[in-house]
This record gives sequence, C-alpha cells and structure tokens, in this order.
Amino acid sequence: MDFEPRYTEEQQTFRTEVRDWLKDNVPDDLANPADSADTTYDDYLQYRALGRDLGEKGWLWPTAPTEYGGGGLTIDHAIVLDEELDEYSLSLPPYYDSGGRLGGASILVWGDDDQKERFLPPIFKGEVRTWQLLTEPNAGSDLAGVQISAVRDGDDYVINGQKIFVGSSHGAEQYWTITCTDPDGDRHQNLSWFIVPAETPGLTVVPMDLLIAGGEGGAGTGHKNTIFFDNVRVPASNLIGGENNGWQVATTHLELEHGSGGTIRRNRLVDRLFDYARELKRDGQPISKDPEVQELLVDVFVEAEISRLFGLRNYWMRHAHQKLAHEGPQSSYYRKTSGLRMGEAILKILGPYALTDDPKWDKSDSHMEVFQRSSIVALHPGGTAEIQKVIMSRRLGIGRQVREQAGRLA
Amino acid sequence: MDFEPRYTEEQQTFRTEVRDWLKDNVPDDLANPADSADTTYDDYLQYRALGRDLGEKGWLWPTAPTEYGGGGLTIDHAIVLDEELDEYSLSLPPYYDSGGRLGGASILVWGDDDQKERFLPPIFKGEVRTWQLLTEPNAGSDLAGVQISAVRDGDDYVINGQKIFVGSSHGAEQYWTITCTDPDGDRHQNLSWFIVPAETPGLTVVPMDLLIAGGEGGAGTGHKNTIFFDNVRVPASNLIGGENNGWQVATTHLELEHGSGGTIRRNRLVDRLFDYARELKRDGQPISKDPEVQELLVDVFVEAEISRLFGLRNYWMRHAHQKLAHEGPQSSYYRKTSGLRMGEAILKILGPYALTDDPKWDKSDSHMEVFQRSSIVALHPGGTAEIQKVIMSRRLGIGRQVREQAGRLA
Amino acid sequence: MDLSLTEQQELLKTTARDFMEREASKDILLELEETESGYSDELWQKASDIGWLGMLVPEQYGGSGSSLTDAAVVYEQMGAGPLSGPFFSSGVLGALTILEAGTEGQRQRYLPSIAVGREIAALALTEPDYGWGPDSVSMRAQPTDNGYVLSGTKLFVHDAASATTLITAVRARGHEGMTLMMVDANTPGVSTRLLSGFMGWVGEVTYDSVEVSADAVLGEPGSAWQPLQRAFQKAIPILCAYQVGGSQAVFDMTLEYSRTRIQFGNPIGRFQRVQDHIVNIINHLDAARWTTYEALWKLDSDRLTDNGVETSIHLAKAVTTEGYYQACNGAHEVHAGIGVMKDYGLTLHTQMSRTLYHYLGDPRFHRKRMAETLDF
Amino acid sequence: MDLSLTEQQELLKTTARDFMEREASKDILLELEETESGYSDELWQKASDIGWLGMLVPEQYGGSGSSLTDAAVVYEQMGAGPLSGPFFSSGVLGALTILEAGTEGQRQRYLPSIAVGREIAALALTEPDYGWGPDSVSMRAQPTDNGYVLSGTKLFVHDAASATTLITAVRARGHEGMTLMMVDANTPGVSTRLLSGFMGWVGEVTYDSVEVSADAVLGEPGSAWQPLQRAFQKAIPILCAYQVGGSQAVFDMTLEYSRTRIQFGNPIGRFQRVQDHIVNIINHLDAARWTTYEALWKLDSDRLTDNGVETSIHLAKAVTTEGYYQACNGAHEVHAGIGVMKDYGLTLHTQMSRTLYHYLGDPRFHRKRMAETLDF
Repeated sequence: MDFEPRYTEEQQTFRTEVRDWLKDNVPDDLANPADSADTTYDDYLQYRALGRDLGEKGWLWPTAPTEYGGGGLTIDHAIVLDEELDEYSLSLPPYYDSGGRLGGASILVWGDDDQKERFLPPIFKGEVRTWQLLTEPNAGSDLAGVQISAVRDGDDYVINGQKIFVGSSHGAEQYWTITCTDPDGDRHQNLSWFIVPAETPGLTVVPMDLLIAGGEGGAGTGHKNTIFFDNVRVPASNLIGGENNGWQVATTHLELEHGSGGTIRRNRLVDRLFDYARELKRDGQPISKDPEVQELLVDVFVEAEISRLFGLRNYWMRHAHQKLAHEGPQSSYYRKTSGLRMGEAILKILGPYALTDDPKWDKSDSHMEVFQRSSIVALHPGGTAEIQKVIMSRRLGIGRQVREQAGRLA
Repeated sequence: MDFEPRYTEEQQTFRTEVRDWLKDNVPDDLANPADSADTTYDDYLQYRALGRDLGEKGWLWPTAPTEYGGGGLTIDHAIVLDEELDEYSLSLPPYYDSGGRLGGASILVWGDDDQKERFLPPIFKGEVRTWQLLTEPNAGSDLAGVQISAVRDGDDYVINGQKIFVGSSHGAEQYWTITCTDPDGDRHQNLSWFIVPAETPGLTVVPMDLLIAGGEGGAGTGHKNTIFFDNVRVPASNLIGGENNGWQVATTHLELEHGSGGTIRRNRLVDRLFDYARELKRDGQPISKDPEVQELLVDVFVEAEISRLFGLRNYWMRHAHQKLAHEGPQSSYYRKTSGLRMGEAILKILGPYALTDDPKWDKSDSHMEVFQRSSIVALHPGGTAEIQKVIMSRRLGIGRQVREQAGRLA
Repeated sequence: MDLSLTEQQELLKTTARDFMEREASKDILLELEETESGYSDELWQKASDIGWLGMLVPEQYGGSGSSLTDAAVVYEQMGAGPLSGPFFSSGVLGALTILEAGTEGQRQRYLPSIAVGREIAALALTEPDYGWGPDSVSMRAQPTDNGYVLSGTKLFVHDAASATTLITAVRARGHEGMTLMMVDANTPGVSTRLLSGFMGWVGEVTYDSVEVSADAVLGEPGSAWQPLQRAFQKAIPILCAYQVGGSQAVFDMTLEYSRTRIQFGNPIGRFQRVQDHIVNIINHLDAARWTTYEALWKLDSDRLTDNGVETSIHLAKAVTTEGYYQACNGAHEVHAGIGVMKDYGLTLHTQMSRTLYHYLGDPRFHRKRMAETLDF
Repeated sequence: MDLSLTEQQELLKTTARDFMEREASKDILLELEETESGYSDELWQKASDIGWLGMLVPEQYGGSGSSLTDAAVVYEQMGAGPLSGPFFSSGVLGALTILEAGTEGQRQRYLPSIAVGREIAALALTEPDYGWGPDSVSMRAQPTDNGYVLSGTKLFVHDAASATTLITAVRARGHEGMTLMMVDANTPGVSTRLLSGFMGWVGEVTYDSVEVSADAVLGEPGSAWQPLQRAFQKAIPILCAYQVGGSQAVFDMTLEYSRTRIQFGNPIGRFQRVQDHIVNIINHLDAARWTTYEALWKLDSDRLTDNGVETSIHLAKAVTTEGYYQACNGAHEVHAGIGVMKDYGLTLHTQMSRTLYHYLGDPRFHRKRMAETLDF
C-alpha cells in the first residue's frame, strides 16, 4: 500500500509550471471570505476570469477529454493542480459551478455527439457558469418526485414550475435541470434533463433568506435562489439523455454528488481550530492546555482523520477504476454528521467565541461562526445524511440479496 | 408539584408493621447473587416460601383486588412495601414471575368471572409461579407472527410448537402463552392466550446457553429455557380473552412489559460504581479523583437520574390514572440504551476490573462483570430498543394524524 | 407525590400561552430578531402589565412574590416563542441578584421599578477570559474619595444594550472577594456594543474610567459572590424552563412537519430514520422537563440546605442546555431545506439554543460542579 | 498512491482465510473458548508450520522477516475467527520485544524457538494499579550475588497461562528505568491463574521470591522502556488489524442476518433502524481499516522519525478498539435474542472485543497520547 501520491520527474516539472503560472495569474487581492455570500461582484468577476484562463490551458477540468475542451491530463497531473491550487485556498473551478461539475460529467455519459460538441467545450473551458436545478418545494429527498413540467411543443419543450436552493450569488449563464415530462408516467420513467440558457424568457431568479447558504466547504456557494419557470421555451435538442430517461442520467449526476469523487485534501478548519485553541486564554492559560479541551480537540482530530481517509480512499478508488459501492455516500454521510459533531465540539471548546464574528474578538476570520451555521446547513444539500444512509444500505445489500450498482461514470 | 411520596400516620404505622414483619420473615442467609442464574435451589425455595407468606398477608400483589386474593391496598401502601423490601434488595414478587405480573394483570382485564376466580387467587397469593411464553424462533420483535399452533379439539385445544427465552431456573407451575389459533387468519386476528399447567403431558423444558440470562435488574431471572410443545392438551376454559382475540389481550400484557408500570427506585448499580471508583487506585490515588473518570461518572449519574425520573413519572401517571402515551416505551427505551452506554462508561472507568468477577480482585460482588454482559442482553427482552421506538412513534403520532392508544390496564 | 401543575399554575400557563399567541407570534419574533434589544416598547409594556417582570419580586417591593415553579411555568411559555428581550435578565436574574445581595434600601430603590419594567437590569459579569467560576472576574474598581472608578471590559453580556442598570462584577481594591456595582448605563464612560454572529442580544460593555458613588456597591464590597450564587441557584431552573419551552416548540413543529411533509408518497414521519430524530427530541425534552421541575420543587419546598438541591440544579442546567441544542439539531435533520429558511421559524430556536448554551455556565461547567457535589 | 494489497499479500490473505475455515471454524473456536490456553496442540502446530509465529522474526533468527503489513494481513484473518491462543502475545509482542530490547545472544536464544512455536512468550507488565504508562510498573527485583529475586503480582496478563517464558517488567534496585526479565514459567515461585469473567485468557501471575540469574535481564537493566515502546509501536497496528478482522466478521454475519431473518413479513434489513446499525458498523469498520493500514504503511516505509507515525498508531488503536466494541454492540442490536445464544458465534467476538479493550492501552489512553503528539 502507498498512501501518498508519487510523482514522476515529468509531473514535478508540471508542478513547477503550474506554480509559476498561478503566481502570475492568481490576483493578489482575491478575497476568500469565510461566508462565500460575502464575495463581492468584483471579486466574482476575478474568479470567473481566472476560471477562463485556467480553462484555456486545459487546467479547469484537467482530466476531461481534450476533444471537448478538457485538459486530457492524467489523474496525477490533476492531483498536482489540486495541491498547488490548495495553496491559494482555491479549487477547480474556483467558483461555484455545481452544474458544470455534475452536469458536464453527466453530459459526457448521456449526451449525443452533437450535444457533447455544443455543451461541453464552453463548460470545460470556463466560458459558461452552469447551475444545477434539482430541488423543488415538494421534491427534496425524493428527487424522483419533481413536478416542474416540461411539455413538448413542436421543436421545443415548454417548462413551468419552480426550483429552490439553486446556485449562488451573481448569476449563471445556463442551468442544468431535471423536469417531469410525463406526470402520469411511472415513477423513475417520467423525468428528463435539460440545459436551459439563463437568458431564456420566463425565468425569474429570487434570492432565498437562509441561515447560511454554503456548506461542506469547497468552492464558495454564495446565496441560494428560487427560480420560477413561466412558459420557458427550450429547444428539444437541449434535452440530454432522451425523454423520460432522466432517472438514468440522474444516477450519474447523483453518484458524483454523493461523494464518490473523493478528495485528497484535509479539512483546514481543524488547523484553524487548533491554532485558535492555542491562542485563546481561560484562567490565564491557553485553553489547549486544559485536559478536557484536549479531549475535545482529539475528538475533532480523530473524526477529521477518518473523513480524510474516506475521501482519500474514494479518490484512489475512482481513479484506479475500482468498483465503488457504499464508499461514496459513506464519505458524504460521515462528513456531514461529523461536521455537526465538530460544530458542537467547537462550541464547547471555544465557548461563546465560537458564535461571534465580531472583528474585535473573533480570531478566526469568521470561520468558526460561519461553521456553526454551515455545519447545520451542510447536512442537506446533495442528499441529506439520511438519504446517504438509504443509498449505503442499498449498495451494501442490507436486507436484500442483490446489491444496487453505483451510477455510471465516464 | 411534589416529587416525593407523602405518608399519612396510618401509612407510617403500616410501614412499622411491614418492617417488623420483614425482619422476622426474611431469612438471614438469603443469597442475592449478581447473576441470578447462580441462585441455588435451596435459596429459590426460600424465596418461594417468602412469596407465599407475603401472599397470605395480601402483600405480594398489594394493589390487586382482595376478591381475587390481592391485598386491596392503596398505591401509597404499595410504595411503603416497595421501599421496605428494597432495604433487603427484594422486590414483589421476590422471584421471577413475569407471567404472574403481566399475566395476572391481563387476566384481570380479559378473563371471565370463572377464570378470574380460578386463576387469580393462586397467582396473587403466591401459590403458583407463572412464566410467560412469548418469543419463538421466528417471532421475536414480530410477536404477532407467532406460529405455535393451538387447534380446537372437543373441549380442549391441542398445542404444538416451540417457545424460547422462557422463564428462569428451577421451573414454574404454569405458563401464560400466546398461540396462533388461525394460521390462515388475518394478522392480529388469529391469536389466543392460554394458561397451561406445567405438568401437562407433552411439555419439554430445555435450558438455553446464553451470554447471560438476566437483564434490567429486578427479580432474578435465572437461566432461560426453550419449551417444546408436543400435542399439549389444554382445556378450552383456559383460553383467556376469547379465541382469536389474543392481540387485544397482548396490548394489555405488552403495555406493562413496555415500561408503563414505572418505578420509584433508583439504580443501585450507580452507587456500587461510585463506591468502586472511590476505592480502586490508579497511579496511587483513587480513580474517582481523576477528572476524566469524574466526567464519565457524571455521565452515568446524569443518565441514571433521567431514567429514575422517567420511571417516577410513569409510576405517578399510572397510579394517578393519567392517560399514558409514549411514556412507557420511552422509559424502557431509555433504560435499555442508557444501560448499554453505562456499560461502556464502566469499562472505561474501571478498566479490566469491569470484566472480571475474580473473587480476589473484583470488589463489586460480581455486579460489574455481570452488568457488562447483562446490559447487552437487556436490550432485547420485552421488546427490543427498536421496538420501543416503533411504539413511541405510533403513540406520539409521528407521521400520522391519529395517535395509537395505550393498551388497556385494569 | 403529585407531578401535576396546580390549578393556579395551569391558569398562568394558559394566560402566558394566549399572550404569546397574540403578542409574540412567529412573524413578530422574526421582526424583533432584527432589533438591537429584542423587544418593542409595546410588547414590553404589555408584558409588564400582566406582571411578568415582577413575578419573583416580593409583594413588599411591588411584585407578586410567586414561587419559582410559578415563574417557570410562564418562562416555559415564553421559551416556546422563543420570546426575546431582557425578561430573564431583568425580571429574574437582575431581581434575584438585588434581592439576595442588596441592602434593604437598594431593594426598595430598584425592585419596584424592575417589577413594572421601568428599569431594566443586566448582569455584567463575564470578561474576555470567559467563565462563570469565582475566578472569572478580574476587572478592577479603584476606590476614590467618594466612590470608585471602573475600567475594563465585560464580554458576552446578555441584554447589555437594553439595560438601564448594569450590575457589574468587579474586584474592589482592598477586598479579596467579588463586588457587584449598580452602574447606570448612562454614566459617562460606559458604552455597550452588540456582538454580531450566531447569537442574539449579547454584547460587550466597556468601562472607560467610569465614576460611581460608594452606594453603587450592592450590599457590602467584597462579599457579593455568595449571594450571587444564591441568585444563580434560583435563576438557573427558570432559564431551564425557558429552554424546556423552546424544546417543546421545536418538538411540536417537527412532529407536525412529520405528518404533513410528503416524500416518496408518504408522510416523512413514516420513515424510521425520521422517527428516530423525533424520538430523540422528545427524550431530550422530557429529560429536560423533569430534571428542571424536580430542581424547582426542591427549591420551592425549601430544601436549600439539602446537598441534593445543588446537584439537581446543575443536572437540570446541563440536561436542558444540551437538550435544547440537540432538539434543534434533530429538527434540522427532519426539516432539511425548509428548516434553514429563516421565515419558517426554526432558526429562531436554533440561534437561541446557541445563545443560551454558555449562559450561566455551559453543560461542561455544570457537569464539573456535579462531580464536586457528588463528592467523587 | 495505491491502496491495494500486493499480489503476495493477497496470497497471504487467501491462505490465512483458507486455514481459518479449515482449522478454526466456529465450532472449533467455541470448543477452544472453554480451554485454559485458547488453542489445541494440533492447531498450534499447524499454525507454526505455515509460519504464523515467525512472520516478524528476521530470517537470521529462523523467521520470515515479513513486513508489518504482511503480518497484519494475516492477523486480520485470524481476528475474523476470532482465533484465540497466544499468537499475538508470543509471535508479535514477545518476538518484537526480544528483538528490540534483547542482546544478540538473547535473540539467538529465544527467537528461533518462538518462530516455530516451541516456546511461547508473554509480556507480564501490568499490575493491580493498572496502566500502560511509564509509571505503571512498580514490582521490584532485588539483586542477589548472582542474579535477582522477584516478588510481586502481575495482573491482567494476556496468555499468562500458556506462556513458557514470562517477559516480566520490574524495577531493579539501583536502576531508575524499567527492566525486563526473561522468567521461565516453570521457575519455582512463579504461579499463574486464569481470571474468570467476560474476558478470555487473561491471568494473574504471582512471583513468590523467584530467583533468576543475572542474564535473565533483557538487554541492560533499567533501560527497557524505550525498546519496549518501539516494540509496542510495531505490535499495536497488528493488534489493530486483528480487531479489523473481527469487526469485518461481525459486519459480515450481521449483513447476512439482515437478509435472512424475516419479521413483519420482510427481511429485517429492510427496516431503516436495522440498516442504521449496520451502517454504523461499516463506518466503524472502514475507519478502523484505513487508520490501521495507514499506520502500517508509515511504519513499513520507515517513517519512524516522522512525528506523524506516533499519532497514526495512537489513532489506529483508539479507532479500532472503539470500532470493534461498537461493531459488536450494533450486531447485538440487530440480532437481538439469537445474538446472545452462545452457539451462534457472535459472543465470541463480543467477549474478544472486551478482552482487547484495555490491552496495550485503551482508547482513552491513546487519545491522551495523541493530545501529546499533536502538541496542544
């Protein structure tokens, strides 16, 4: 076994190239606030520009095929990029683009040639930002129960309804959405996915007032929106994967959303917490010297290590083409629920300091206060903690002789 | 509110009477081993004799009606009896007689006049020991799925099949059992209860080899048995509550089994643990002085207090004729699961001392070692922890507009 | 043994519940959340009129001299809102502190005004080196010819911004013990500032060479710790009752949601995982309720000399605070997306459960105290 | 990065699994549970023959000098039984202790015999004042003209009854540090006694004026603590792998039961509450597996000077020990009645998870060490 990436000389040369490029191209003044909703429009534009620049080099989606604008690089190169970007607290893409990450991968599996040629290059080159539109007021955990309707009319589909918990701040250029194309059809046999350009008439975007929008770290998510569809007309050629075949497409989309991608990153919040605990004083000495606080810090460390190892294992499994089963949702479930426990531990460790982002007293650049809220909100997106256990149970074959297979990935 | 029993002068006089009587009648040499399976036959006979003596005074089942051999006393008198017996680590009855406790109460509700006259006085006077026979190899949590068959034949029923996890050591005089009287009938409409005299031909009792038999404290349970029924012939007049009406009878039986009875006792094991922790030394000082051990001891204390209060509340509710809903199974669920956590805490607190009953080193008269095993076994009898949550959910009306009612008690 | 409320308490409960429905509905509370004080003048006046601020003030000082259990019954309903504003700070903690620590003259000076809501007291005890133990106070008061000069910072002071009087804990030179000073919030040099974050109406108070007269000392200099502990003993179970009310409200809304939210063709409450969250909530709730009311019973039945009363109070505080926190977490798991929408109302409780988490000692603090009272 | 086993390791795994199925089936293990030693001569001989006792013994001393990961792969299969007997005590902990602490002569004297199972070593370190830290050993060795006299008691010694050599930790007069003595179990004055209870093959050893010669000292007097710690570092992840194997077996039997046990007309695994227990088990199992193998990888890739290796070892021990314990508890919840029937086999694991809970330091011990290595 080998728990570390090993690099060839060629890859180390690549690292130097990436490092130099990033040094020249990442703006010095790029703000990375704890609550991504605080990202200004100016900063957002800088993130977008950086994304396009990365896209041009094939580094935005490094392992995507070159024929569709991706980088065509190996996983080892992707790791190098990931590690170097992490030095700037950046990820790929450097802005919220969940429809790009999941939609792009889904189109690669389910789109026809024409669609791949039309839709993938703009995504992989960072020219468009794509939001995913899944949840509806009456379809949360039960995604297969979406009710937004798409009705064929000539060469178009006409979409009506509402999606919630969408996107982030500052808009997007297109949406990747699942609709119901046969209200009377059998469950899982009546859904279809579309790419919807954001400028299509009939779309209204309204921000939601939430405890906090983000969750689970990663690229900033900004605020969330409700999007209303009022006779939104989309060409039939934007239907991906065929009419009423949407649940098949969803399995690819969801497989990735449910944590099967893995990660080689560790949770930076843990280091911030440790530093805070070494700095904050109680009864005149650093609280990190208090044995009870140490117990709590170790609890946090242990769970963060387990999270890290689950992410690492999934990263390896995915890239070594191992057959995935329960591992994706396990990682997601563990991260969500240990996040909640970590929030509680931080509250105990730091006392009320965990709850304030007051600039005079908070020594974490708001990260602790934000986490107190985001660890709650992070329980739900991409499938609630409960839904992860539902999927794990099916993949493990608990109570059933046949194990459910993981969704198809490219 | 008033969290303590208040006694009238008459009740205090009664206490004196009880105390004096117990002093004269409880044998000095009565052993009360941590693992009730260790109770010798001689001791068992002494317990039975004590039960009969108590029964003669109406103190064995103090609140049962006098017309059926009970004490006809008030709940306050019962509390006095309970408190005084507790001084001797005894309860009512002083031996395992679950079929007496639950069967007696069920017959009181569901038996006809003739049956009450025939069956209740021997129970309430302590003349017979009654075991309950519920679980079968294929019917554990799913009690309504019992398969042991009772077929009408003339004035008798003929019973065939198997019951497991029955009774205790040293036998019983009769059994209180639920059977299937209509294998093709609808669920919950095909069950019937019988009183079966133990000397009926065709019964075979075989001890089971278990991790430990007991659980949840209370009267010693000894070992458990499998009982085989081979054409066991029982008069139809022993059928309680009518043919195929057994699920109704079961609701009464189960209501009591699921913790609705309540208790005013606290868990003596907690005191034993505290004493042990004050005595056992590590690094030269009592482990109870170690702040981390103190944390664990407080955890145990907190949960024991909550258990005590749930038991107290249920005791009061039952005797003040308050309408019970989720309280019975809540108390049972909490006791079971906090017992498991308490077992873990004890393992951490005492180290390997928690695991040995070696007479040279163990300072708890085996109680800690027994609890390490019994806290596991106690999860299951009388409905698993999961089943308690099933019932709680129905009683609370989680996910349903109509709340399920509690079983009928006399 | 009788675990039911008295008729009088049932009436208090109904009245409080009606008041809350009428005057402090969810929409009103969502508006109040955006204010600096957490209350409106109108609401404050109405609550004062029905006597909520004078319940623990003895009759001779203009209050109703109710039992702690009586007050707890009302605070439980307030917690169900959760009603914001300095009710507890002034009417419970402030009033009890003055009653326990003040001279007869000070009682007469402050309690009648507090009882009718004309003055608002808040306890300024905690400092940047945060804690609730006897060593937590280090801010100094320098004696002058006719009084003291106070300088320093108090942090995480509940309802600091709305207080007219800040009961300020200091070390007065020449006295080893703690001293409480009655500091008018308008005194030159006193400034309060609300702290932002996932907490409500908790502030910083700075004292910049604040001059107070000698009679600002509550009781005798250096001797405030013991009476303050007595005030804490009585105040804590009422704060617990407030958290019990909050937990009950969280349970109620979650139970209702489990019945009405349909997913996969069923009310979500039919799924065992959802049930388990709700079962956990009611276990926390019931544990909180009965530990709280037992502590109140011990206090009201004058078991103050009984060692068990202290344990009971610590137990109640640890259990209710953990319980309210976990109840909110469980509710969020059941509600998923809708629960984090602010207008739904759950987050009012989530934030309140955090706001109160460390107030008067967090669960760890009270568990440590239990280790002492249990004599390990 | 490559998280797969090597071909060689896959072979070791298959061989070990086949051996277990053939020679240590559940019925055999249930019989062995009743024995004083936990093994039969036949089983011991066969396991020795396939080299299980010499894996960590270097080739020059008659072993195979395998990597720790290789050994762990085998111990994982042994843990799945769980196979009883002094395999770990002698072949891992005993061998490594002699290797790390012994002189060349002692290595040559003991290791070849241990590698073929002819001698059995057990570490007698813990005492009635139980612990695994540097201050836990207080038993004294009194120097004599040509050796030492040992008196005292060792408690909770694993496999004491089957050992031919008791590696006994003592304080030798004149030396501050700890000393290890190779004590032949047949020496007059040595007596071992099995402790009864919910643990397996853990005993008491009493030393009643036991005379040993000067060359019984392993290495140098007073200097055994450091080498023993190095032996612990290597031995612990192998014990972890054994517990991983146990957890895997518990998971497997519980998963299977969830498919075949029918209640309420369905396999019980269709009920979410049952699923949750099994999900918890696999979360514990996978956490245990990957923390263990990462620690092994760090050790095998010679990262001994890396501070992270210590943390990794403590992490693995804490996580696997907790994990095995919780896996058994979860399995009992799923199995209910049948799980506590001895012939079903689950209780073999339940008892083993308890037996190993405190061995080489319980989870609390290793968590405290982590607080040190993480430098809080």
